[in-house]
Formats: sequence, C-alpha cells, structure tokens
Amino acid sequence: MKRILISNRGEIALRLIRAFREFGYFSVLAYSEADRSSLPVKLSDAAICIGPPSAKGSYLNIPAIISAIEITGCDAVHPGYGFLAESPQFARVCKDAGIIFIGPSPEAMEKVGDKSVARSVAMSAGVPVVPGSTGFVSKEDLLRLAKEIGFPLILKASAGGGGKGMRIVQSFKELDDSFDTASNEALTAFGNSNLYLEKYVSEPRHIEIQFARDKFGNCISLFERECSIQRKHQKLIEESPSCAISPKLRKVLSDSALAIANQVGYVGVGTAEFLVTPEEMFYFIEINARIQVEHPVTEMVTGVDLVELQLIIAEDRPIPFSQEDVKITGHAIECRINAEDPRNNFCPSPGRVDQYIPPGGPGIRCDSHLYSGFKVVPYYDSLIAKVISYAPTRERAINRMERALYEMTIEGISTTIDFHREVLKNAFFRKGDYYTNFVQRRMGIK
Amino acid sequence: MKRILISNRGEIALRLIRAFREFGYFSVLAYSEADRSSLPVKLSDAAICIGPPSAKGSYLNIPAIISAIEITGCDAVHPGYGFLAESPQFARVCKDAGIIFIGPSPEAMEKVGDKSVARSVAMSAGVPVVPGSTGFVSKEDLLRLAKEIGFPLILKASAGGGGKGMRIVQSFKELDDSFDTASNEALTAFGNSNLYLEKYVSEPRHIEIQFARDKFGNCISLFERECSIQRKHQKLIEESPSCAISPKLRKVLSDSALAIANQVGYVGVGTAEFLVTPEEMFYFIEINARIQVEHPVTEMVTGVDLVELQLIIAEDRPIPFSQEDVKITGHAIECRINAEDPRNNFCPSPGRVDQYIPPGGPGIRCDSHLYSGFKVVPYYDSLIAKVISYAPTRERAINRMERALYEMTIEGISTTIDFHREVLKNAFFRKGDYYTNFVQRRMGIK
Amino acid sequence: MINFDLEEIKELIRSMQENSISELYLESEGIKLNLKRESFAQLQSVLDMQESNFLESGDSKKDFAQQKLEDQSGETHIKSPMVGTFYRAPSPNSPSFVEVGDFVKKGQVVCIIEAMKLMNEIESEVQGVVKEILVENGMPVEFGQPLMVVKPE
Amino acid sequence: MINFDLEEIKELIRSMQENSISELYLESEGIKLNLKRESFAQLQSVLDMQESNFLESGDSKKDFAQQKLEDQSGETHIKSPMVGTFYRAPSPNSPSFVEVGDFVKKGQVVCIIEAMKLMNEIESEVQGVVKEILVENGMPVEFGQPLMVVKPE
Repeated sequence: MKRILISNRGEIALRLIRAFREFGYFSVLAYSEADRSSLPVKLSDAAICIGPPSAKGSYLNIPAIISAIEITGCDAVHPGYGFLAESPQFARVCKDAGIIFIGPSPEAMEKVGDKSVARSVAMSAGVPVVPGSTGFVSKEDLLRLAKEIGFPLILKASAGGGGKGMRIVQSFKELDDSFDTASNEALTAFGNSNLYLEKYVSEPRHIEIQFARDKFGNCISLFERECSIQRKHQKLIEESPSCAISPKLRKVLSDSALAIANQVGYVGVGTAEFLVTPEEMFYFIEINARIQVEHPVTEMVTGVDLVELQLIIAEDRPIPFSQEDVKITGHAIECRINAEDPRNNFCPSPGRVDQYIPPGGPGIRCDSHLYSGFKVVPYYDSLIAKVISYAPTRERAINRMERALYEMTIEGISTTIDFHREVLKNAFFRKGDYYTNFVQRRMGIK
Repeated sequence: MKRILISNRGEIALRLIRAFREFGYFSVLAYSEADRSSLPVKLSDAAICIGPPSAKGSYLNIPAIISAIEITGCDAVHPGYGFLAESPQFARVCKDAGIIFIGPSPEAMEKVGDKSVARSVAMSAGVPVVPGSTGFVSKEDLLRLAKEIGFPLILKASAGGGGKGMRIVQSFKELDDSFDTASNEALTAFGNSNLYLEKYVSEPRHIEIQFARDKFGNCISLFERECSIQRKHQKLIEESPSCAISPKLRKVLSDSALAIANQVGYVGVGTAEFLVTPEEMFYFIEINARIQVEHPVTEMVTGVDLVELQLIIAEDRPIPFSQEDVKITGHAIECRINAEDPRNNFCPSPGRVDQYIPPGGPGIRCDSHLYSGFKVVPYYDSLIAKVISYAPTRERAINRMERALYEMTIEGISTTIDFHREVLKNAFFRKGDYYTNFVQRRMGIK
Repeated sequence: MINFDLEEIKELIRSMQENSISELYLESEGIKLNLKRESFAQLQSVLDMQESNFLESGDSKKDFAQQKLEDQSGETHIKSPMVGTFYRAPSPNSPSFVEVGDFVKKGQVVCIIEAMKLMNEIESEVQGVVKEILVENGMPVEFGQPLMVVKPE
Repeated sequence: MINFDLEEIKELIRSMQENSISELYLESEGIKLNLKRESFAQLQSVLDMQESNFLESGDSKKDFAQQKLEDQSGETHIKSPMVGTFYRAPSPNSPSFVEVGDFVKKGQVVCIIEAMKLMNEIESEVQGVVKEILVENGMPVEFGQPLMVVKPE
C-alpha cells in the first residue's frame, strides 16, 4: 500500500492526510468542486476534482471515485466516515477492481450494516439486545409485540441512522399513527420502509466500545467512549473513560464487542454501541464499521493511533500490541463544534469565516479544516472543528476544555461553541450524572 | 493567591493565562502599548497598559508593574521568562510590598544568577564544573590561567547570557584582544564588564535538568532536555529524552541538579544546565531560575504541568508527587518558530501576518500568540510560535513534527519554519548524532 | 507615443488588480485603452486576494490537473464532465475527432473520456471553431477540467 | 509633452496605492490617462472591520480602564503618563486642581497619579479650557489613558 485515495472532505480528510504523511503514504484527495479551496486540497500530496458540490455527484459517486483511483495510480482508498464509509457496495466494487478498501470486508459490513441482522448476530454471540422484534415488524404483528414487550416502545428504521424513521411510543393509542409516520420517514430517507420495534430505555447512557480486529483473528478492545450528550440522536460531546462504567462492566462490554466482531469475521477497526442503564444493565445496539468522528478521545487516553491501526490491518499485518498493553491513562473529552445557530434551533450556518483562532496550549488537540477566510459550504454536514482536551482527571479535562472554548474564535458564522460552554458549566454534567436525554432534560432544548 | 498579574507578553503570557484560567486564578495582564491588539490582552481576565513599546518603559519598568499590581488588586505576579524573570531586585521589591513573586527568593536568585557564584556553589555541592577561573578573571591573571587550563578557552560575561560577551580563544596571541572585546560587550549588554575564563569544550551536548523544589525541601528532577540545536547560543530545537543520556547519567545529572538546588535553598521550578561530552563527562554551567521557553517538552513526556507546579510551590504547598512517580513516556520535540529570515542571516522580520494556520491534529501542541491579521512588532524577541510534537518514539515524533511544519502556514513575514524542516531532514539529526555545533557544522550556517 | 503589446497590457491588468485600480482609461496616438474592473468585485477582490494568496502559498505540488483561467475574450471551454482518461480518437489508429481549426457543432463528439473501462463520448455543448486543445491524448483529467478552447460562432 | 512607458504607468499606479490617491486624470499633447482606484475607505473598512470584529469579540470584560476615542473636534486629551490611582486634589479636603470650564496653562498641575505610594503631579501639556474630566477621583488609570478633554486655545 503506497498511494491512498481519500474519498472524503473536511476534518476527517485532514486527519487522514496527516496520518498518511506521518506514516509515509502518498495521499490523493478526491474532492468536489465546492471544496476546491479547502485545507485538505492544499495539504494532500495530490488532489483531484471528482464532481460537482452535490454529494451524489462527488463523494457518493462510486464510478467517479473508482476512476479517480485508477487515473491517479492509487492502490487503496480510505472512505473516512459518512458518505461511502459503510457502503458494502463500494467496498465490493473496490475489491473487484483490486483496490484495497480500508475498512471491513463487504460481507462483514453487510452483516453489521442492517440493524436487524446485527441484532441476530449479537444474540447468537450471547450479547444482550434490547427486547424487541426479531427482524422487522409488520403492522399485523405490531399490537401483539407491543403487548409482549410493554411500553414505552421505540420504532426504528431497519436501514436507518441519525434519528430518521424513529418514534417513541408511549401507549396503545399512539401505536398505529407512529408506525405510519416512521415507516414513511424511513422510506423517504433510506428507500426502505422496514421498521423494527424495541423496548424504549428512557434514561440510558450511550456507551460504545472501540475495538480492532486483524485478519489473524487478534481482537482487541480499546475500551469505552461515553457519548450520551446528544441532541436529536446527534452526538455532541464524547469522553473516555465514562464515569458510569466500572472496571467489571468495562470488561463485560469489551468482551461483548469482541464476541460480535469475531462472530462476523470483522477485520478492521470498529465500534460497538450499547445502551447502559443506571443499574448497569446493558443492551447492544449496533456496530459502526468505520473510523468514528469521536475516535480522538480513545487515542488520547490509550495512546493508540487508530488511523495507523487501520493502515496496519489493511496491510494484513498483525495488531502490534496485545490487550494487556492497552491502558486508559487520564481523561479526554471531545466537543464537536458545528456551524449551527443554537439560538435558532441549531439551524445550519454556512458562510465565510472571517477570523478563526483555534485553541492551543497544553493538553488541547484541535482537528479542524477551518482557516481565516474559509467559506463553510452548505452542501455537507455542519461539523467544522473537534476540540479534544486531555488531562490527568475528568475535572481538569473539563476545566481545560472550558479554557479552550473560551479562547476559540470563529467569526462570521454561528457556531455551537457557546452551547458547549453551557453544557460544561452544567452541574449534572460536571457530576457525570447524565443520560441520553441530558440536552432535553437539563438544558431544556428539544 | 487569587489574582495574578502577568508582567510579560507573547506566547508565555498566553501559556500563563491558559493555566490560570484552568486552575481558577484571575489573570491580569500588564502590557505595553505595542501589544494592545495581542491575543493575551484579549484572553486575560483583565488587562492594563503599563507603558510605551520600549521594554524599558513597560516590561522592565518595576515601578509601573508594582503600581499595576496595586491598583488591580493582585496578590501575586508571574514574570514569565526574560524581562524581569530573573531580577533579584524585582523579586525583592515584590517581597517588600507583600506581593508573591512566582519564582525563587531574591537571595537564591542572586546566588544562582551570577555565574561565577553559581560555579562556586556547584563546586561546594560536589558537582563538576568546566575547569576555569574561580570568580572573575583580571587581565593580569589571564595568561597564567590560560596556561594552567590549556586551549581552547572561552571567555564569558559574569552577568551574561544569550551569547553576549562571549569569546572562544584558540591561542595565546588572540588572548588579549578577545578579553578586551568580550569585556566591552559585557559592559554594554549587562552593565558589568567582569569576565570569567573556562576550558572550551568543543563538541559538547547542551543538556539541562528540569527540577522543582518546594519550601519543605522536597526536591524532584523532571529529567533532561536536550538543547544542543542552537545558533549563536540561541536554542532552536529541544527534545526530551536525549538520545545521548543513559539512565545512569540521567540519574547523576539529576542528583547534581538537586544538590545545587538544595545548596542554595532554591524554592520554585528551575533548570540546571550542563555540558556533556561524547564520553559522558559532564560539567555544570548555570541555573536558570525561571520557567523556560522549552518547558513543554518536559510536560509532554512527564505529564507534569510545570506552571501548575510553580503555582503550587508559590502557595507554600508541597509538591504533590514524589520522584518515583516521575517517568518519561514517549518522546517530545519542540521547534521554536521565529519571525526571522534564514536566507538573510536570520534577520528579524516583523510585520503583518496575513494568514496564520497553526498545525493541529494528533500529538501536536502549538503555543503561539499569532492570529491572521496580527502584527508582529519589532520591539521584542522574535519568537512567534512553539510547535511541540509528541509520539511514542523519537522517529515518529520527528515525522510528526515534519508533518506539522509542512501544514503550518504563516504568510506576510519571513519565518524559520523551512529552516527547521531542513534540520529535521538532516541525517545526523535523525540519528541523534549532534552537538552544540550542529547548525554550523552540519547545516553550514554561521 | 505609446506602444503596447499584449503582454504589457496583461501586466497592466495585473497591476490594476494588485493595486485595487478599478478603472483605467488611456488615449494616445493610435491607441485607446479602457480597462474597468468589475465593481461587484470591489469588496470581493480584497477578500479573495487574501484567499488566493493563501491558496497559492505553501509547498510545491498541487492540483492533479492544472486549471486554466477562463478567458476574457469571449472564448469558451469544453470541460470534462467526469474524472477519467482523455482520448482524442476512438481508437489508437483512428484519426482524432477534432483538430485545432475545425468547426464543431453542438452535440458533435469531440473526444472520449475513459472511466472505469467505459469509453464515454463527450459532446460539444457549443458551436464554433476549436482554437486550442488543452490536454494531451491519454492524459488523466479531473471533473470540470477544461479540455478545449472553442470560439463560439 | 509627456511620454510614458509601461513601467512608468505601473509606477504611477503603485504610487496611487501608496498615497491613497483615488483618481488620476491626465491630459497632455497626444495623451489622455485616467486612473481610478477603488475607494480607499472602502478597502480599509473591510480590513478594519475584520480586525475590530476580532478585537471586540470574545467574552465580556476587557481593558481595565476603558479607552475613549480621540475626538474629531480639535479637542485634545491629557493622558496619564503612568499606571496608578487618579486624584483630582492634593488631599481629600483640598479643592480640586481643576474643574470643568477652567482655563489651564501649559505646565499647570491638573491632577495627581499615585503610584507605589508616590504622589506624582501631572502637568498639562496644552493650554486651553477643560471640557470634561473623564476619570472619577480615586479610580485606577492605566498608561496612556485619557484623563481630561481640553479644548486648546
């Protein structure tokens, strides 16, 4: 593996360019017309325009990307996250064309990509899942299942993600209407109206286990990330370790993640998501078959470079350390800064960044593609910077993050910086006493 | 200690503001008119203009600083490095006015501040010093001493630093002239023409030991920094650990530093500088009674926050860990980026920074007061940014630094970024095979 | 008397841009020169200037295929609608679809872009005379890259 | 008669830029030259806007003593030459050195700045009428801070 095409943009493209440069790979960035004046275009070893601003014509355009890989002489492709990162189809086209896809095999991706299949896999690996329908649920079975599981319930799109095609149902009388709306939403969003039904856990934590598995079957947990600070199922703040996870639970969750990874023959780095109740009950939700936005918090506390690990595994080399070598030291927090206006229902706020001063100094990592004069384009997601703070303790990591966000300057567009500062000040957040409904319940934000 | 006045500017002022914010102290920045639109003014909790651009009227103006401390209600002052940081007089005025000076006592500072006194202290603590004159040398004794010690020799200003009032003497016939020039230079630079004479070590490493000592006599070494990459006695690149220091030598150097600190009753953080020969012979040179520019490399590899340690010691609290707790993990390198033109004899290059993009991503710390549109003023030193890379191994820390400097953008003024990139590429540097003459010998630069 | 060649006028234009001159009128024996920079660009130019400063800086390299700036002279470009390899002829032994000086009609095939082993015939979207062919046969092209200069008629 | 070559026109343009000349019209035997620059104020306002945006932004707080901008109206400021505490009178029970409406002479003591327990008498550097006293008795002042507005006479 020598020349790697990056079929992505923004901060993750920059993250990959940085890693490839450090580890001696040549980076080729495939970009859309809207990203021509972006930092990744400037900093990659080579860059090629693959299509118009619309993601469909560029970052989701498989023929254009494959053609770009071919004419630039790349032998591998890194899809980042989002876009084609979890497309088994793309992975298969790459495989057929003799291109190394940096991610799991199309087969493994198919197994974990469909939530109801993933659910069955988990069950056969002996990992608890949220009580609910096996496979998708028909309108006929709805009432019977609802009785069986008990309220509150949640309907979820089988092919879904990001909160689309999701409905919480509190009672029998809401059941039919919710089913119809959710299934319509699912159809519009994913081209697939199938839903499944689950017990709704009302105050869970969202905990995920970062794992890596190589082609020799070595499978290692890099422990948890706490991702319960969410708004509309979009993660806003992540940390590691979680205040809610005892060493015993950490071990159990890790073992569960590894069992599922083994079960599907997963090769690559990935994440297993769990709901964890205040009583330390836990349920597997899904596998994310990609590098995650929040991977830096794991890197900070374990010292493991996850992109390097992806490269090692993609080159069929064994993971160069063992489970005993992995320790959590200190505490890391990530704030995702979005170009959104918190005073206007988190409405996206594209535009020109007149002045950008990232936070710096000790214990601060900033992954961002911004610069003074950069124009945030309206075509893609609104993540513009990830600020990660690292310190010996959680309290100090929070103080450090507050300091970093105080000094961070982004002028010309609205951002979520001040919103994050409010979260960091919140007494429940500081105590670590929070669940996925924190933003609603403690910040009063829908 | 609640409100601390910072009598400094630039990146170190920012470093202190960051720490004070994180650890809950109120920061008041005393600044000169030339620094009105600087980041420290913006980010401190309060800021007060104390004088005109000239350092003499502002950052060296003791009455103005004391008055600023009084009218802003501060109970302590942090002098940073340079300016008044090592002025026993300033420390004494503070003490007399009931203001906590964050640094060692005036008495300790006086002892270590005069190089010839420091030398005697080291000798009485049993630490080897470079063979040379005891105390300053008169023109009469010059020839006799030169014969005794043998060539090459070096003349140094007794009150000096930074290469001023320094002359290497290779033979008897240069002796008299060199003495006159050096003594004149010393008089001009430090108001004191006294010189001392030493054996000149031609290919030494410049190694320094970071130590801290509290008022209870707890004295701890934070191990070495390798500072041999210098141009005209100005450090350019520092790293920790040093490739040249065996664990045994590390222990010996640490013990020597602590012995001297104990001998003078030093309370605070400080640095003991040594010359180390390829044969692991070592000689004590001097104590730096302040926080050093290069302190971040120690912070990265030990996890200890040195400014926090200064605050702890200044509040008469004991150092909260013991020598056994201090371990070096990984490798850190610092590049000092100056506003200088390497193609024009490192001539200072003040002016407007049209575009500034600091390096980011994993393992990179950047301490800098720059922003896009900032004007680098010509009145003070030319340090504009410190880039620190941290990685598990030296090789990876170098690769990471190369990546960081590749992406670092400073437009509108000349900088030393490209010069640093040349050093990082150099085969001798990469092997760790270098001495204080590296820049001259391996880069061909005077 | 003043005598300009094209290169010198271009230099003047650059100088206007650099110094924010919005209008230049020059009349002399046998020459009248009138240059106006778009007033819309006034604010924008300041901002873009900074930006382009930035984008041009940094290290060597860059875009896989070099972009040519749009001409002022009413000429237009046929641009590549996809990433791929540019071929001037349907096969190595065939004659080229078009040569410099040829007249092309709207919809006429002017080249082939090979992408993923598929040969895509590229049709001209304008009618006019081919003034220049910007890419060599067999070279990679990116999306939107100008392939030919056409003077519309 | 005036004769230009290209280099000279470019120099003119540069000189316009450097000296903030917005328009130049020249007519001479056989030559007419008209140059317009984008309004200097326009350019400047964009740049300043960015700069001041930045400086004003961020969180609440700021300078210990608020700076007042220099007046346009020919009035001038007596500024503090040092950091310290501002007193209008030599002692708590004495009358003030000056009041609004008073005429002050050059060299006349107008206030005291206490710094490090020392009382420093501040003399006016201008002659004129005191229009406004900007700092309250007993308040801290920083270096260069305007203390009084004086209309010179």
